Amino acid sequence: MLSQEKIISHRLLGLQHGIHQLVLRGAIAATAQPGQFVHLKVGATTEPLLRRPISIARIDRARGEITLFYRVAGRGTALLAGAKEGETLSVLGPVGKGFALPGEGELLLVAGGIGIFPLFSLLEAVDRSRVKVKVLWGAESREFFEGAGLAVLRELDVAYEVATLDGSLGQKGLVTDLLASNLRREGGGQGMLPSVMPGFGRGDSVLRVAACGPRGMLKAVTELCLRQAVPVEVCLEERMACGVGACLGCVCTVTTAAGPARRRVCTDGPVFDGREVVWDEG
Amino acid sequence: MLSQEKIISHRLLGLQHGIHQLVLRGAIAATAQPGQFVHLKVGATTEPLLRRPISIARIDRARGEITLFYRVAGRGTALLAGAKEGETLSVLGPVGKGFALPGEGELLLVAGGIGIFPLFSLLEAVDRSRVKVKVLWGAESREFFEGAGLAVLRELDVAYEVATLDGSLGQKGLVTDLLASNLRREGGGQGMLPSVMPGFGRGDSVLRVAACGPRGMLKAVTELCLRQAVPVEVCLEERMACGVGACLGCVCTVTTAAGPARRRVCTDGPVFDGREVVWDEG
Amino acid sequence: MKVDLTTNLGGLKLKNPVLTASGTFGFGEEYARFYDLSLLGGVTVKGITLQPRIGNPVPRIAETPSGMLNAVGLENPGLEAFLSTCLPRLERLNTAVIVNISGFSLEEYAQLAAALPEDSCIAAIEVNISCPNIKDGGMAFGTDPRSAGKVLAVTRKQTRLPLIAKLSPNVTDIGAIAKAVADNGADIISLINTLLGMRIDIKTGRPVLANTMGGLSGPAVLPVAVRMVYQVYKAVRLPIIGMGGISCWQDAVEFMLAGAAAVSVGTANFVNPLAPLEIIHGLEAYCREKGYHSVQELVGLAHCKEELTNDGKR
Amino acid sequence: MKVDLTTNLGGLKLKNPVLTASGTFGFGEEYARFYDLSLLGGVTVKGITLQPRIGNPVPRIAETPSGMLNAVGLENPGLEAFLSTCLPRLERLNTAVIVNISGFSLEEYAQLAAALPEDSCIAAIEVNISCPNIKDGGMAFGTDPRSAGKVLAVTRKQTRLPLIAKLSPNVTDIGAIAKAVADNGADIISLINTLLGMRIDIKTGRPVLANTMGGLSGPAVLPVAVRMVYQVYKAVRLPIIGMGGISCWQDAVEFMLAGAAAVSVGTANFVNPLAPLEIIHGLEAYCREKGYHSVQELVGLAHCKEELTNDGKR
Ligand SMILES: Cc1cc2nc3c(=O)[nH]c(=O)nc-3n(C[C@H](O)[C@H](O)[C@H](O)COP(=O)(O)OP(=O)(O)OC[C@H]3O[C@@H](n4cnc5c(N)ncnc54)[C@H](O)[C@@H]3O)c2cc1C
Ligand SMILES: Cc1cc2nc3c(=O)[nH]c(=O)nc-3n(C[C@H](O)[C@H](O)[C@H](O)COP(=O)(O)OP(=O)(O)OC[C@H]3O[C@@H](n4cnc5c(N)ncnc54)[C@H](O)[C@@H]3O)c2cc1C
Ligand SMILES: Cc1cc2nc3c(=O)[nH]c(=O)nc-3n(C[C@H](O)[C@H](O)[C@H](O)COP(=O)(O)O)c2cc1C
Ligand SMILES: Cc1cc2nc3c(=O)[nH]c(=O)nc-3n(C[C@H](O)[C@H](O)[C@H](O)COP(=O)(O)O)c2cc1C
Ligand code: FES
Ligand code: FES
Repeated sequence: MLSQEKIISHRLLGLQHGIHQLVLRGAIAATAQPGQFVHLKVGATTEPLLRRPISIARIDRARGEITLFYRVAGRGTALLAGAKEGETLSVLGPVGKGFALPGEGELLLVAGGIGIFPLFSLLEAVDRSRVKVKVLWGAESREFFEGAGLAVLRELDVAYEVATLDGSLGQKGLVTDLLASNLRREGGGQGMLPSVMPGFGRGDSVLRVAACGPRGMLKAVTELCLRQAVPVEVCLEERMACGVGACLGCVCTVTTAAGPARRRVCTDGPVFDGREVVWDEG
Repeated sequence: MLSQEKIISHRLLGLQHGIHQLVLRGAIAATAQPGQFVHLKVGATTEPLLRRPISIARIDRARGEITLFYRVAGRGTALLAGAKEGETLSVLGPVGKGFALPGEGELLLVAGGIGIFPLFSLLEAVDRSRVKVKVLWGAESREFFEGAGLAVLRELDVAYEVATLDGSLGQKGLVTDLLASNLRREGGGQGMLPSVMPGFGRGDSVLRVAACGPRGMLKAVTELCLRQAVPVEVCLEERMACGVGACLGCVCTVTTAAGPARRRVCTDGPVFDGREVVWDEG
Repeated sequence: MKVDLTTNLGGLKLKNPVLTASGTFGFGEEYARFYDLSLLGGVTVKGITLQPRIGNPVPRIAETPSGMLNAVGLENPGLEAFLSTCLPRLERLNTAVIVNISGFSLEEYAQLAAALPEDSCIAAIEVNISCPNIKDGGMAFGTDPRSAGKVLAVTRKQTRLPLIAKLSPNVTDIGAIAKAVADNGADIISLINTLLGMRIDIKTGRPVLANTMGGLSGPAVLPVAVRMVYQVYKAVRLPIIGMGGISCWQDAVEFMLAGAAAVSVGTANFVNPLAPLEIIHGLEAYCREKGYHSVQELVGLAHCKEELTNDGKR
Repeated sequence: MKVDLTTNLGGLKLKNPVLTASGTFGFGEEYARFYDLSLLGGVTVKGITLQPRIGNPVPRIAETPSGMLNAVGLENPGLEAFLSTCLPRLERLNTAVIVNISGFSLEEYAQLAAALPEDSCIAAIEVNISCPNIKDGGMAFGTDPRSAGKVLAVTRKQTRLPLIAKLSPNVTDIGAIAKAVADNGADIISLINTLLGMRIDIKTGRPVLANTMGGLSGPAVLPVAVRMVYQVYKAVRLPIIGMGGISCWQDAVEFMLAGAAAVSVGTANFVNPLAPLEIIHGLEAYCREKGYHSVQELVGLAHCKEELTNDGKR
């Protein structure tokens, strides 16, 4: 659970958005699951104090390597960006409950901005000879995609659609627009399972959605899916201290038979059934 | 006064005593004086918070370089030891009032342990064609000297005597023993200027002592000198915050005509006339 | 040389002086994945209340220079679920368990203390007096010597378990609070709880924490905590459990020299889950080096005028 | 867009809201080597007392995680030498000067205030109420609302200069102290002074500071200071000078959002002598980006429920 991982490679993907790719070798790769994350110590002193949660984006069990993508967001990630190849990092993980891995049917991966990263690992893990997969990804602009691993998507050779706020790549608009039109394309009224990709939607095929991105987007994705009775898993973010379920710092609220209840994003999640999550709380 | 200095070289002299040699290039070298020090920022975050005072050991005005020697004593110097060649450090300095530079006569440099470092700069600055110089240096053991720049002394080709606590190099005992026997060698009663090196002690020659080391040693050195009316300058250490005279954190006590008074080690010192310093205060 | 690490805090017997701090260690299970908890002096569990509480909305965590703020709001399953679900699991940890209790009235404290069995793995009750006294205007019980004393007095009547009074640092005179709890039945004093703090997000202009303010913990508070342990050691004769920013064995030594007979590790668990073990080993090595036969010889040494020599003599 | 940085604190007019904190800036001269001090909102000089003081023995400084302790012990040349030697030099700095005064009795405060000329570069008097009241048992004046109020009342009678009451954070209820000084003639409130802390050297077993305890300052205390500024802003209507751990413009923004109309930079000067200038520029840029015409529009915004939009609207 606590591992010293060696930095195999560490590079900046694009200056404008400050996204880095970090490959670590150590014990984590052996057991990591798509949707799990690692809790990283980013410096040698007590400042910054807390570890930083970063999703596991790629898992290479053979080489014992995991790949992380992170954006420089504040002082912790800025410090991390200075870590050099060959150095080791203290990594706690793999942490959390990841995505369900469908064995058949269709899987729609819906990402907002850097929410794509945990979905990479799911995309790689799913058996695409049995499950049809498509990626919907929205962000600000063309530059963002280029600095955020669009190359990885291309390399993985998967069907994808993108949306940009400024229209500089793909459709102009939000990723939820892409989702709505994908869901609409095949109709799909209440109770009836819609099928979104051409050639899909036969008999027993089941569509699932896995989404990651800002909370507002996840809420909208969940609503779109629920309207069409499509099962949806969402990957949440919350400020974390311990990352192991001990401090209760990172909770979300879910509905249970007994009423609203708290769940820990770090260990009960970060992946939750979209239906359960209480999106609008004080 | 605030300078970004580039690390030209940075190396560990000897594992056992953790002494590093650090060469910096920048604006400080232009005005640095022997006995002055620099106040270094050792990390990028607020931990550790304060700058660290390190004596300027060598000054190369032509190349714009200063050399520092420091021992890893705690977390600040440990962090500094990780700084790499090519990186820059934020350096405040040169700070303080250095040694008087004698233009003639004899100069005895008396060092305890790492107290040798500020004396290196004085040794280099003094015009040895006009002033006869000798170094007395005491420390624990032979290893210490080897890891603490004995090579520099040899390179500077100066007369020296060493003492070790364990007798593994030079005389067994304290540096004050060396001083006492040097002062004794030429006799020198009250009021009469003693002369300590063979061939010295003629007529107008004036002997001065410059000392740096632990407080107890400096006190003993001062007493020995005063007994023989030898002028002595001592380089003091004290915990510092600002390093510029503003916080009053680093004071020592001196005797003045008006009674005991405080002086700031950082800007009124670190070099003081040994006669003035009040050695035994609460 | 063997160093005796056993620690006896006025009836609370521990195999070594290193505990974990309430609220930072869940109900023990989370860190059991990292090591065998029976190696610890004991664990202090998350503060429990009479009724279940879902706590504060998020964000509950904010980072500060060498510290953190939390505003968890005492989320816990409540007394009943604690007894039926958590306690049986705690039994299996094979370590001394300290149960931290929080009440919003004197009666709640009394009921909580009365309900905790005296013949279980529960080795002591830690009375958290930092809760707001909702009947009396909302000021924390622990900020006034009289109300702090009353909480201890009512709790004392309900149990024969050792009682630890956990003091809040947000007071003018910590010694006065310590005296009040000592005079009203506390067996042990633990301190410090968190310092009240706040951060504002300059992007949104709003407090970072949903609850506006939260409790500061971690290395940043260490000098305040050491000072208060030193003051309480002077003020009362009860054994002290020191905490506040302890993240390595050197910090633990500092607290013991100041007067703590045991220490608790809190926020440091989040950064280094192995911190409590490393601290046990470091304390032992320090004692061995200084020539102490028992770790308890360290307690309060900073109050003597003489310096320690290398072999621990004066 | 030009941002108006001028700041008017109940009669104390500053060209911008960035001051330096007492005791961290000598009598101004040391930092004049780094930049033109007339660029500052003003400087607060080292606390002066009636009689000269040689202060505490060394060590006076100890480092702590993201902070430092000091126990300088109010070393200063005394009122007379201040007036004859320091004041003429301060005149030449061409900046607003705030004189920090410390007394060990009510009379001393009164005498100090009376002796400070009203027609010099002295723009305001900062009354440091953290000193021990030696006539009344040694507890600091500033830890009790009544004695804090009395200090302000006696000082108020002696001067027409704006009076700044400087509060100690070592209290249970900072709002009560703020109300007391506001009711007794303070024009402005400044906070926080240092938190009482302590460190022990584990090599010697003795306190690091010769004085045993000292005042904690620097980034470590920032969350406590922001919280107290927020509370005092709620408690009284006086303008607030916020300080405690400010080391960059983001910190300064945080204090102003919490309710400070001006800020003071203390310990940060030791680490980065240019910090006050960088903070002035950063505040200006922040306001420009958010579309504020005056820096004073920031003050207290964290008390509104709505979030700031990118263009500073709600
Ligand atoms: C489960 C999980 C997975 C994540 N995966 C990724 C990823 O793959 N790539 C990536 O770029 N980012 C990811 N994030 C967000 C990432 O953790 C934050 O951007 C990062 O912690 C910011 O740290 P900082 O020091 O740069 O920023 P600061 O603002 O200085 O951080 C201050 C504090 O707030 C916390 N914090 C700030 N932003 C966030 C945030 N968005 N979520 C949670 N905590 C935050 C920090 O952890 C720290 O404790 C993930 C977050 C979570 C919870
Ligand atoms: C004028 C002056 C010149 C010096 N020159 C040299 C030199 O050339 N080479 C060298 O190796 N050392 C020198 N020192 C000592 C050096 O400053 C300390 O060893 C260093 O600050 C220790 O920092 P640390 O973080 O490693 O130790 P820590 O113990 O972690 O430091 C904690 C705090 O105490 C202070 N501190 C600790 N030890 C000392 C000390 N001996 N003197 C002053 N402050 C201390 C630190 O600066 C810091 O603020 C000098 C000190 C002074 C005052
Ligand atoms: C997330 C968190 C939750 C806490 N919950 C409690 C609690 O329920 N009861 C209590 O008495 N103290 C609680 N505390 C305070 C700690 O037990 C401890 O007193 C404090 O954090 C100082 O120690 P540290 O700096 O080592 O964390 C909590 C602290 C943190 C960080
Ligand atoms: C070395 C030092 C000396 C101080 N002396 C005084 C003083 O004489 N009078 C006073 O009111 N405050 C004094 N203070 C407190 C500061 O003015 C300020 O309130 C405190 O340090 C918090 O701000 P900071 O964290 O930015 O330093 C001193 C602080 C330091 C660090
Ligand atoms: S981060 Fe501590 S419980 Fe999730
Ligand atoms: S270190 Fe501040 S006056 Fe010397």
